[in-house]
Amino acid sequence: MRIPRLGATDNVAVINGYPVITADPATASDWYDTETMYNLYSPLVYPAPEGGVRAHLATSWEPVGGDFTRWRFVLRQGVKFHSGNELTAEDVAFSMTRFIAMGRGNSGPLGKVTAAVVDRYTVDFVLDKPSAIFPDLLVLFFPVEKAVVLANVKAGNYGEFGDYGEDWLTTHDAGTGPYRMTGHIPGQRLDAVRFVDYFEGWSNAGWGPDEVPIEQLVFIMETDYTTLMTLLKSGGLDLEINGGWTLPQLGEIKKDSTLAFSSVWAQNVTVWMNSKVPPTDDEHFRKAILYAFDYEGIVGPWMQFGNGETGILLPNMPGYVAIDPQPRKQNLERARQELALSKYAKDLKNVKVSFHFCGGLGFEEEVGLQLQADMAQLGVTVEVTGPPWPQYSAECSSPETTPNMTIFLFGPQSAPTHDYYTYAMFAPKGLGWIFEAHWFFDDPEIIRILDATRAEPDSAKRLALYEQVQPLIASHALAFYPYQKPTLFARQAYIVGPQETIVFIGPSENMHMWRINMKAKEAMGR
Amino acid sequence: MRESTKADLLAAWRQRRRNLAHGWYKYSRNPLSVLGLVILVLVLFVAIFAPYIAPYPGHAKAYTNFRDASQAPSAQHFFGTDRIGRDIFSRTLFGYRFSLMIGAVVLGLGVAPGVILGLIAGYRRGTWVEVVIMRVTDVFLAVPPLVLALAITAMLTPNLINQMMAIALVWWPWYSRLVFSLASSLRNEYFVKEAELTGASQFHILFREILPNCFAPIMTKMTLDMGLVILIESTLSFVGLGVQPPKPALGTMVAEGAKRLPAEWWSTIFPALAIVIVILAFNLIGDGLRDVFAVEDV
Amino acid sequence: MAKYIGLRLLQSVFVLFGLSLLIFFIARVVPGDPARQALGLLASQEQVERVREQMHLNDSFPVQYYYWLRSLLHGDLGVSSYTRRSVASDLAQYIPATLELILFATLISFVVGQVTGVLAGYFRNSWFDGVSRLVSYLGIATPSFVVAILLLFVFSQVLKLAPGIGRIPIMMQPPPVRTGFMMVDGLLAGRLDVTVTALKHLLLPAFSLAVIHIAQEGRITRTSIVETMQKDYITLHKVHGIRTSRILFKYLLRPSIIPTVTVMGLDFAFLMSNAFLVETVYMWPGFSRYAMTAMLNKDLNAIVAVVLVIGITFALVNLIVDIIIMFLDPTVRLRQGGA
Amino acid sequence: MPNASLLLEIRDLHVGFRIFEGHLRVLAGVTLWVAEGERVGLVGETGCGKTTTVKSVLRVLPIPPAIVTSGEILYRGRDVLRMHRRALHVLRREELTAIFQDPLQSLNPVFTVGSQLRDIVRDSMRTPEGRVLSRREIEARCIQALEETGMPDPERIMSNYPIQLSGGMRQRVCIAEALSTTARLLLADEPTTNLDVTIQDQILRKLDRLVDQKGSSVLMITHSMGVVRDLTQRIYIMYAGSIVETGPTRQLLASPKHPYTQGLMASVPRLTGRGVSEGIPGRIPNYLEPPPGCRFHPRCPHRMPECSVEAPPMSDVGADQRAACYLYRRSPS
Repeated sequence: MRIPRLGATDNVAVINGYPVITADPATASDWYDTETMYNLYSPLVYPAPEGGVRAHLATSWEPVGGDFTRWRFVLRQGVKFHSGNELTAEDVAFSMTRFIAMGRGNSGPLGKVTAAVVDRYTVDFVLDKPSAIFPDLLVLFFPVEKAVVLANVKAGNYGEFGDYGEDWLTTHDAGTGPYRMTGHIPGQRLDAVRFVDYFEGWSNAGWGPDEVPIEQLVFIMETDYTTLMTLLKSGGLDLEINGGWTLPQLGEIKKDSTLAFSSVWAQNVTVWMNSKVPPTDDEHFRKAILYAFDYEGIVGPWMQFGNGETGILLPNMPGYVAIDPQPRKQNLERARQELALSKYAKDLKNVKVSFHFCGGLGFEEEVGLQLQADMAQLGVTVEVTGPPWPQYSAECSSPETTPNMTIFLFGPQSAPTHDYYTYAMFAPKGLGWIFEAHWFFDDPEIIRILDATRAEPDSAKRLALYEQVQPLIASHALAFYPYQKPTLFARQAYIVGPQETIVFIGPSENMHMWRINMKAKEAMGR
Repeated sequence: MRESTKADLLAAWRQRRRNLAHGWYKYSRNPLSVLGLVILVLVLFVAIFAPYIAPYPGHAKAYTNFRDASQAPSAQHFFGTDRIGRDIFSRTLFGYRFSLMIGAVVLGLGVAPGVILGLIAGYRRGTWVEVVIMRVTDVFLAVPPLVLALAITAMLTPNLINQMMAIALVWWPWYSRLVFSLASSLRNEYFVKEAELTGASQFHILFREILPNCFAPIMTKMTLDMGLVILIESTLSFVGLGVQPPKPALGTMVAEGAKRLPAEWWSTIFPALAIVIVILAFNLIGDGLRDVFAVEDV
Repeated sequence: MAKYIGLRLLQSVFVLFGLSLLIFFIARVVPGDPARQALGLLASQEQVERVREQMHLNDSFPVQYYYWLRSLLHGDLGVSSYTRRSVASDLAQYIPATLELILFATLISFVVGQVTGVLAGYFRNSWFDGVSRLVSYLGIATPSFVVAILLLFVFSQVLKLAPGIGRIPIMMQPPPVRTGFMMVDGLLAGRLDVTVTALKHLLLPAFSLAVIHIAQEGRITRTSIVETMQKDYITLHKVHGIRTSRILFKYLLRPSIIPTVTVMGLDFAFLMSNAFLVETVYMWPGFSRYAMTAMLNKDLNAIVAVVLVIGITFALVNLIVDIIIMFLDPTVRLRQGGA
Repeated sequence: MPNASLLLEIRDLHVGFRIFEGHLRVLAGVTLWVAEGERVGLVGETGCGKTTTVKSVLRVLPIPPAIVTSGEILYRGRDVLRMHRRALHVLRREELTAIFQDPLQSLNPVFTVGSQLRDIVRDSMRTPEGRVLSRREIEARCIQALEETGMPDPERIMSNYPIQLSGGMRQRVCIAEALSTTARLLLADEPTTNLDVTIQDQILRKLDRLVDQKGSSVLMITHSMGVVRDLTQRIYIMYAGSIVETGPTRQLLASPKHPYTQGLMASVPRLTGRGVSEGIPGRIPNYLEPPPGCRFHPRCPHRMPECSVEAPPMSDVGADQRAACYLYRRSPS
């Protein structure tokens, strides 16, 4: 008896991701928040596949007054909110003031911004410090409808605005996105239905004859992959966008004709080497680690799923420069030479290297164990420990407390992506904390180029700067990159998409880019 | 004087030998109890001499071999290999070391104080003594072992002994509750009344009169807890507090393996079986000891 | 009896007060920066500082406790930095889900545990005793989440039945929440289909949780049954011709169940904080999972509230157990000062 | 061949216990019988196997460690030891009943006296038409049973727990339990030993009158001569696991023939104050290696060589009285 199909004929997509932390655009910060934002709201500017941004809610924008502290945005006309009212500059200005006033989520990188309405469809943003790449940062700023928010304000500590409608927005939405929220139980489930009057429309250009827009979305938040495999096989799950499958499960999905994969953006497995704590304070010692690690050994069985070589940027990103070691293979001979040059060459035996990974994450532990075994061949002992996340992330708050090596998975979640992987991770005024656990800011040339990237409005020239800075950073061996971990979206065969591959978390999960083949679903019928 | 003390000693020693023999007779009457003892000795032997018995002693230390990871049980690898390519059979043998240690430390530190406090509280039921002890028990019962372990690893160095102490700290209340309910019933028994009438000391009443009668449930709970304690290590490892890699521990191996069920069933089933064997041994011994101490009227 | 209960409730208040002090201290000592957890990965240092101020994190421990206690007295448990909602509304949503699950699990473990315990004790050293003993050791040794996963695998891949994952199927419209207990809410809303499906969805997770307790409680009952069997009054019951089933499940069980009842109470309260692994496998939006996330993400307000809830559960359960024992064992009640 | 008119007949019963030290051979060939309506006494010192005999008849011996090596226990000609469980249950419900020695242990501590009595009556009593008694009938029957034992205010007693009653009152409840249903044969294992003398006498006389009313036969086990003298027609004297002498009570007590019985009678303190009796030298034998032949021979003043060879058969010593002793070998029974 086949497993009875769950809702065989319903036009619905059940999507699994990390638990949604919050559905309020002003406080959304994590991956799944961003992914839901792109469904319920629309940003002013949309990330472009070739990097940089393109028109979306704003049709055009330019700096005013020549010193990049004032930017003018012209809005698209006739854009409807879910309530049916039209989007105006008034809403956008209110949203920016709210975004900055609440001061959480993704407002950090913007600094202090004040908004001024010029006319019904034009708004100015005044920055507290000049920034040439300000428009690129707005891919995570989502306008809300002022009237609806103010109508649902509760007591709060924002003066006359009370709680700025934060409580109401956790279970409702005031956005313009392709889907409208119908219910949200935090940490459990979020329901949404298609917004027919979405301003980009639902044209069938580029889609097959039976591929229709998905009418209903159910975002669920399950972390156990045995359960997810059961759901996937019983048809209870249509699309899984965390990509946490184990190797055998990936094999199983690959063999099953009713299931398929979509590989969209990849995550950069990064192992920082703390340049301020012995023995990794010695550049040659760090280089030795770079060459001692057995890249092929750890990636081997995963190669078929695209876990290839990676660098400071991700290979699928324009402007990617391959960095040492080339070819990406273990080179014990070169590693011994580097070790000999390092100041710890003589007493390798009592040198202690600490490698911390986040407790409970198997793939991070595997990298640690692989390094531990490789370094053991060079006579260096590596201690691998996995403290729980709060302790692990707290350790990286200062150079002294940061272990020699810490491993992280950096998905392209912040905008603009190139800036996130370079300025935010290597500039002194970058994100700090776990994003700069190498604590190396001693090369003035790197800092000069990174500052230049933030002052260069032209995206092509900016790209050239990024290409120039990557080898320079790599020369100091501040990190080694075991492999890139592509996020494989497992899906039912009748779910088709995404239409555009955009290397950034959010747009690729915008269900406006996905379609459902209802005929195929009914045919499968199980 | 010296002559008699020597004779007394000899008599006492012979008496103890006879008691021991009598105890062994009662214990060995049930073949299962003997089986339990044999298994335990085997497990101890295996744990101690693991480096010599295990086919791949190196796999318990820093070793990775992703090429032949996750292989099914075969001639080379009796229990197959885990996701990092290490031989599960060898790691299970080494894993016994840690599991037995955590069991001994937690039950050792946890049971005795709990039983004593429970006895006192039960015997003096209705007085402020009961109130104080039992309410403190309620406080410690409520603290989840995980939070305590997290806190202790922050305050003290996160080595294994501290974590085990953390678990022992939340384990004693279980026994004080159990013994409390037993003692409050037993204290109305006639042999206790008679002991009180004949002016027996508190110590005698508690430990010679009441405790032996609570012995059976305590022994049952203690041997059953052995399993729970070994497994609690897997909860700790779940959040990175258990045994630090690459050292193997049965609880962690079961937890890790469970994620790869059902395709790679061997990575969780065999360590789980290893735990079953240890628990089987402890429980059979527990049942046997209960026969020795059980009150038998012939 | 009423006086006794009143006294015990008063004592529980002190217990909870002591517990809140202890856990408040422990939660602060657990590593990690709660402000950083609340704001997410990309928050700037300056934002983190402002939130630390808002949460009084920089104040001394007694001051923090004062603020927390003051808001508690106003019925405000603070906001969870994980779900960004008031902890009170989180608890109201999650507690009934876990309660429904562990009540069901305790029921299963009571019925199955006691029946096997009595029979194993009565027919001591028979084949049944041997088999039930080995099965219970297996039950104890296998962690609940392995049992959960194996059951899931058996029902989904082997028996090809759609296993009940989650409290009700994803596509089913949940009834209006009145009590939080899905089966009860279904009845109240007059939707029998919800109640029936909810019951079906309860079976697998409840049984996975019950396995260890069936083994434990069954063994303890068996042990005390073996002891009670040797008493004269049991022989006399037999001689006077009382039916065997009545002797088994009335005259033999009641005196033997006293140690078991205590352990059963503890097991019930234990599940409140330890069902999270099974809840994860069955997508069960329960309090236990919420508690685990709070502890892992150092969600201060939630940790303290969660441990208080567990504390209340233990206090209440122990009180109920003590009352049950008083009724089970009149000698305790009569000496205690009379019902 | 089984004698049909006999109610209970124990034939050459051998019972032992396997313990650490070895094999305790307690009963070494006990033979006795009780006829319909007869009241028989079984007298012996503590530890001579009286209770083991009773428990064997009721088939409540804890096996292991006990083992019945040989012999039969015939009740109305059917061997109790080989009875099927179902038949045994019917036997206990309708025929046999018992009262044990220690009233403190004979009542279930966690149930009221009433609930225990009611269950006995409900499970083992049937109306003449074979119908189960109604609740009212059961209640009435329980109250009546308690009243028959001379219990004051039976309604209150019904709702009390055993812990709330004195030893004497508890024993009355045990008697009520034993005699509340039709009891063809009552096995009383030292029913009053744990009570003080005044209560003892009341209870025994009440027990005697009740047994008369019901016409049930009694096997009274005791170690006190006074108890058997008034209440039994025939007695067996038991020593170290075997019957040494039997006969009509008054006649045997007046002129005991077996040396052990003579010693026993001599050691009963006389009210007439003729000095304290000498008692019997030596101690009862160790069942691990019981003395061969007649187990009393080590302590017997008339010891003869053949006494230690083989156990003496029962011999007639006149007027229905028989003793197992070679002194009277001339007339084997």
